[in-house]
Amino acid sequence: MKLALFVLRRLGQTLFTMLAASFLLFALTEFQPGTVASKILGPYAVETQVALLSEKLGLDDPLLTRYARWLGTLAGVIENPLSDPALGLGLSDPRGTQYVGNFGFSLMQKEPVADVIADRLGNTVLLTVWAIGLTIPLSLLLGTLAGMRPGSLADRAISTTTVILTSLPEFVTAVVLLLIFTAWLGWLPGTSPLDPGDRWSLGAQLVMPVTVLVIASSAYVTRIVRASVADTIGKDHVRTATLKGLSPARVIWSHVLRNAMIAPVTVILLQINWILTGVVVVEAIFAYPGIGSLMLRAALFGDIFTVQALTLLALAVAIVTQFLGDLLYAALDPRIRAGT
Amino acid sequence: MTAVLDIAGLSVAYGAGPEVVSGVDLRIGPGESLGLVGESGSGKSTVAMAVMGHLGPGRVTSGRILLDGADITGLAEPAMRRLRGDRLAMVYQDPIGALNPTMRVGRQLAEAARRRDDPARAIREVLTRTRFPDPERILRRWPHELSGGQAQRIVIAMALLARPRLLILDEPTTGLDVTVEAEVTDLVAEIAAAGESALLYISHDLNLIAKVTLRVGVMQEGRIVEEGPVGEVLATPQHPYTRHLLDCLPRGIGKTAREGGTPPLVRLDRLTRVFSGGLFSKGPEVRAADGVSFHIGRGETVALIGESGSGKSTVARILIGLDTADGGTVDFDGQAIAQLPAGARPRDLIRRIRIVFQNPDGTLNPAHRVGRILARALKRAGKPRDAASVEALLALVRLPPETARRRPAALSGGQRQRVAIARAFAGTPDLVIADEPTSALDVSVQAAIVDLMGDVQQASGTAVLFISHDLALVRSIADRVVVLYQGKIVEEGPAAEIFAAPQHAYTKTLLAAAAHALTR
Amino acid sequence: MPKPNSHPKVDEIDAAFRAGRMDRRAFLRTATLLGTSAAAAYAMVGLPMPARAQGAMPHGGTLRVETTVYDVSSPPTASTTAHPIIYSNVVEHLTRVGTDNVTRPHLLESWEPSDDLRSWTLRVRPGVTWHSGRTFTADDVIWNLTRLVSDEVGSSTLGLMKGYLLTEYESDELDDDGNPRRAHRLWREDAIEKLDDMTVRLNLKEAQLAVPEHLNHYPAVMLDPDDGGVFGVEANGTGPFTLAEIDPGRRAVLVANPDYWGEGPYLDRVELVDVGGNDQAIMNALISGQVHGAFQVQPELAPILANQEHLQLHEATTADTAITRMNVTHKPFDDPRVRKAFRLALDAEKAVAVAFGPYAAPAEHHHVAPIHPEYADLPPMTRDVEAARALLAEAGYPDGVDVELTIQQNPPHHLRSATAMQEMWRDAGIRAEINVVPNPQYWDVWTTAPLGTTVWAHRPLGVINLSLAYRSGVPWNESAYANPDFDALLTQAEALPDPDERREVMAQIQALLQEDGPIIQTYWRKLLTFYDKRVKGFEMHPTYAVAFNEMGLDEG
Amino acid sequence: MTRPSGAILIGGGILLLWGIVALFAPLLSPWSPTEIDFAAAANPGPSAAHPLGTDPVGRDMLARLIYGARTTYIVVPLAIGSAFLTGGIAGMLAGWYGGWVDSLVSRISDVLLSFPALVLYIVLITAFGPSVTNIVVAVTLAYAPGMARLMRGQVLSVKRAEYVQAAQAAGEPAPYIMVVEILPNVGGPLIVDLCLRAGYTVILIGTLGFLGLGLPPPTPDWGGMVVEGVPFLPLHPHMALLPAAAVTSVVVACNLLADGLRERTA
Repeated sequence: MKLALFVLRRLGQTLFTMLAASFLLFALTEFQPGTVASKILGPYAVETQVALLSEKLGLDDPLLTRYARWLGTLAGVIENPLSDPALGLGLSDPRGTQYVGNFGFSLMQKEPVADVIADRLGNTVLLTVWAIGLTIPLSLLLGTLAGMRPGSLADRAISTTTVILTSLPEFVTAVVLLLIFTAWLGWLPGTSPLDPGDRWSLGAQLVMPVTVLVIASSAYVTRIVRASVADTIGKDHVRTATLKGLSPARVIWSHVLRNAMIAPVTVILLQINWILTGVVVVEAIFAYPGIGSLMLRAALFGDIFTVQALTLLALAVAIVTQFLGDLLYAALDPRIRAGT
Repeated sequence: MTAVLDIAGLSVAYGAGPEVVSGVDLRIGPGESLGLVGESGSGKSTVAMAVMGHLGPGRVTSGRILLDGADITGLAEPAMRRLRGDRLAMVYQDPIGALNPTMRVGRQLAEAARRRDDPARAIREVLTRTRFPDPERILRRWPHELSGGQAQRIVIAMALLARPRLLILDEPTTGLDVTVEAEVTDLVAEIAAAGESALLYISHDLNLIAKVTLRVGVMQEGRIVEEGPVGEVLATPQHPYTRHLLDCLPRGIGKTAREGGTPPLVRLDRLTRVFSGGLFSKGPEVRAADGVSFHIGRGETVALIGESGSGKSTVARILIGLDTADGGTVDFDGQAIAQLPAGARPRDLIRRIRIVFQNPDGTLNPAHRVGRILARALKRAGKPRDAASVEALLALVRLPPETARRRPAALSGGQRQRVAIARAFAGTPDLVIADEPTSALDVSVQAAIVDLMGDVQQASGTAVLFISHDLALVRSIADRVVVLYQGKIVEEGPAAEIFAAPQHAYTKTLLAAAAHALTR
Repeated sequence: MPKPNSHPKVDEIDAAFRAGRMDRRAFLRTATLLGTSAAAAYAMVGLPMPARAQGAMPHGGTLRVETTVYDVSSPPTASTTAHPIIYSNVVEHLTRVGTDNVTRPHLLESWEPSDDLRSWTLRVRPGVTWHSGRTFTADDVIWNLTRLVSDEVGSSTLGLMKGYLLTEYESDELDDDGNPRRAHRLWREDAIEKLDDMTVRLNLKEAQLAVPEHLNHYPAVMLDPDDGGVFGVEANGTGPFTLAEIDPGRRAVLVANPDYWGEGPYLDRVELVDVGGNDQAIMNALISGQVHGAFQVQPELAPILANQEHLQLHEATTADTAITRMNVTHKPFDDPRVRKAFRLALDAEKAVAVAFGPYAAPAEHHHVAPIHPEYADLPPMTRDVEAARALLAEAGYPDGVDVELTIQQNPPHHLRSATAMQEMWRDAGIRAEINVVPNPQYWDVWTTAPLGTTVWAHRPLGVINLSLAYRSGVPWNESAYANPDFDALLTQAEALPDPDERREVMAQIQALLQEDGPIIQTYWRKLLTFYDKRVKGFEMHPTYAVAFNEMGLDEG
Repeated sequence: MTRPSGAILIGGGILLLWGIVALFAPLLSPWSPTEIDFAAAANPGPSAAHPLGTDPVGRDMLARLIYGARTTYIVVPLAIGSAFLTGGIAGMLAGWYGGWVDSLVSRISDVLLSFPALVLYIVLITAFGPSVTNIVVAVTLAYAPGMARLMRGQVLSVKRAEYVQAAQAAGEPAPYIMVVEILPNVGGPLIVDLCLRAGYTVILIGTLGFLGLGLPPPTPDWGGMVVEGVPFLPLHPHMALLPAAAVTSVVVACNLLADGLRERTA
């Protein structure tokens, strides 16, 4: 009963957050120059045209009315006003004009937002899988090596390297890598459009974006793992294990690692979260067709519908990773399992 | 016969610092048990860690440690590792922390039993021996599902599984409730008596050592100042420090209630406080205070006794206004204060009821100097807050005037508690609540603080509600005793009567736990 | 010398050319506009037609070209010269202006202007078929032209042809302020007239020489009326390629049409790859051979790319520029003295050096380029900080002025130019803050910002730009400049085919702009790009036009 | 007092050094940071006149690096200070009062944190233009929620401390307790967090500059300088690498300082 109540409350909070976030975004874009109509019609549209379309779309209605219309379209309660063939905009959605989850049309690409995002989401997931797949083992290994013996040579080497690497802005890492591997050595392609006709393999195109992300992520996660391992090493139960006569390897493996993983789990999940929805700079530099570069372009264009959808997507990702985090915590820490 | 443990001239230092252990000699024969007593910082735990070869950044600067005649001083780690969990085993304070929170009890025991021929059988046997009626069930438990006593028995079981030549127990009952302490101490005494392993038992509490071991060594500032059979040392202590330790043990048979009683200052009537179960906790609501009724007379000292969770702190918090009652009344000199939070109390009422908290580490704001803390208390009480007044206040609790310039971190626990007392008495209050003011202090300091409380109270005529889990401690100062158990008063009466003829079963248990010091 | 074309003005300009009053380039351009075929015009000046080595053209292969892949579902409203690279090889123009600045008929076979240049007969090229197999006719031309100048579509062609094809009237609808909305219609009903199935006549309100060039305005492509004005995958066209795939922001694919009526195509396929418009990415894609060529390359990257063995630099001297225009409805730009002060405070040569190095030439604040045939060579407008200060003081700003200069984020030379101007203005008491905005955002304020820098593409005639941008009330008049004298002079110039006469008027216009105009212009840009050396037949066009049907790829 | 660790010395030293550079910029700088040396634009490498060369438009690199420090030392403390003030106060109130105040602060934090950070910046900056104020507002909106959470957690951990209860029991007013009793004792982790976030802010301003949404030119801003220099990287590496190194050095310093302080407070 209480659990159900708890879940309901969480759902309610999430819904509230989504509504508030999308409304805030809606309101903020009010201050951007241009309107939905002027964006659809392009820069050279005549005033008459823009005024006409604004009227047809009800863009002069109060903010709340327009927000409600957007929400109604999303909820499938009303038809997407932009789908009306009478507008002569040539915008059509194969899913129909009214369905649940209708994010409308991308003003930038004149396609249903869902299609625009779906196309790029896969690419970003690919990037995430590689980056996180490499980050986790690398940072666990290095972090444990450093945290096992705080102050040792290995610790100092790893700690110094990681503090410098986490301080490198991604754009600096990316630019330096490009200078070396594309401009000087010519070993790797300079962009990663993931285009089937490209003379470079998909793998080659992934190397540099993944490397930049792995450098940024793993340096950070390594620091967290190191701190956590160093902290756990000093715990009483580890002393118990040592004084039981267990070998150091066994002590680390059975008694330190699992306990030391609890803190980094959050950080790793936040990294996933970040790579899935926020790798704007890396995607932009390498022309990687993912969510981050789409977000940047849509936000710069003022493509409010795409930005709204991406924001809600980011929120959904955050909620899913948080849920995953809760599950992982529970798996790692029996105390938490008992709590729920 | 070769001693199991033979320590000669052992000195240990950390880094370039001074020696924390200097020239310690110890000898424990097979099956013998030795108690090591001393206050915190006396070096007793360092001796234990030197034996286990686990000094961390510390090192043995001189002397040697023989185990069964073989020198194990500074033995290389792999060799040392073979000894641990085989011929050496150890039990520590804070049993919950000593167990890996993410590993089931069964696996942790299995690790300790790995050198046994039939580990499963050995575990069953040792669990029976450590008084677990249902071994199979306990194996599947996680550490957090154990009570403090269960956890400590598991740690002991783990140590016993190694069938060690020498078993070291380092303050195994510190932090446990009195009744649980008794349960663990009994078990250790039984193991000592069985004589399979030699026993080194470390404690700050002479009472406990007296219960478990036959011989005792007294440590002070890294040296053993006296050693001998427990009875002899207790009866005829040779060294002044030993005598001091013994003097500090609370004694006395309890004060007799004042004739005719005193006019009541505070009257609690069916005071009730209910905590609803949280969103997560499956448990039902907790009745922290369940119809508590008693009174405190002017200038009277009432002891409120109970274990942790018995509701005694809840009562204190309602009195001081940090919490409000759900039911019942508190009448303080004609004012109803049960539902009156501190923020809503008139300044004078606040001056009249003050509190001294339990934890010397937390009671003073670490960011402020003592002088500032006391000056603020004086100001709140409407008194002059000049340096002289602060000095007078410090003098009241026998602290030198320069203490005013110190920050709490520069003071010892006892000194901090004195400052806390000074703060409480700054405004000549009518009632001071002392919430376990000594429980985290060393024995000798405890006695001093209790004495001080008594003296200050006598001088000011203030009533004191002395909250404690330790019956022995309150004997010397309490006029009356109130025993609280699971939120209800189970016994109440003049101190002398309670100590002489406890009525309730729980009071009897408490008394029994506290009794051994007197029976020896 | 045979005179294949009988237009009397051809004789006039022929005489002018022979008397040395007109240079070859101007003659070629004007003669062809008047209907003389390019071959004949070249013959008249005694030059061989520039020929391309067709025999060597390799067949087959897939060409990959970097470009921003825009949404091009409505070519008539295309807003940049980067749009047509996607559609103009599928749906085509009636005419083509070559890299030699000579206009040739394309979907037209020929044109004939009347003597007074007010009636233009356009003959449709016979034998041109749509991909669907239908023949291309005069009806297609009329449908498209009518649409291109209509208010509902909103093509920039409207502004271009407004002066001679349209008239403005007050519609029944009211705008927000309660005033009637201004609307346009053909100046007379038969302004676009069908003579027969293969002939169209344009009847102009005013004389206009540049009609054939206007027909190559990048949005003015011929769509199939059956497609309803919408362009997309499998859209019907007359061109050498069909659009097989488009994913705006990522890529577009063109597939060869083997039945093309004209030359080629030699390539099987063209893939247009979008690398996000980031200049670095474009450079890197070229270096790693991910694309064979780029739409264009920024000047700062040229030295690096020139070091690459496999790449070839292509450049075109153009009238491509950026105009820092002052919107005269805002203070302090309502005062012509202030506007002139902004110009006087600058040294264009220094600004060019800092922003472009060798890849641009200084300009003279009047938007007419030396390569334009009607360009009048005025004495240079030199920097005079004191005069600028004095003008500001005279206009009531003795302590200088504070302004905000809005520029686009990309390409980066905008910021370099702006920085140079900002620094030079400072000396004259003009305190400018630079507001860099993302490119799409700029297009939301380009007609309203008080001070902003707008890119203007190359156009073959100076008057085209002037009439698009500074004539009172035209849609692209971003400075809100409204000067009847200017309008009159411009109309006059547009009607004068004789370069001398026209140049005289142009000298007045240019001087007027320098004195009173709403613009600051410091440079004319060279257009640069790089292509893989294996790519054959590419020429950098001053308006970025790319004819993929004339290109081949050496796979070796 | 323990001796400050190597991390604190190095981190603090670098920050102090840049601080001195920022403070005495006019004395140290050979050129004005915005003055264009039109003659040098063609040959931007290091020379006698420009020891570190010039930037792409011929402005002295050394002068811009020096004044860039000034920009950093003005914008970052402003942004972080504003975020700290907002988040700190909100977190303090949420932690102390709990109940609806806590819920309100948590909900607002959730909403703000739910935005992908860059979207928030881009929308704000495209709507209101790039300026120091707007960057400060953007950083505040992005960081205040995290700081509020941290502060709230710290307050909760200290709230039960006996000295706070003592103050409560003494009837001290809530603002007194929050400011005098709690604040000095929750500082440690907050200062560590502040250092880390100062580092992030330097990166962030750089990233915004990189995306063309940085401080309005010609303000010498290291991130913007990197962007302006990147196209020239293979030919004139100094244009991008010097400001990149400056950014990195400040971030490293912030991280080292945070590390050192964390060890001290732990």
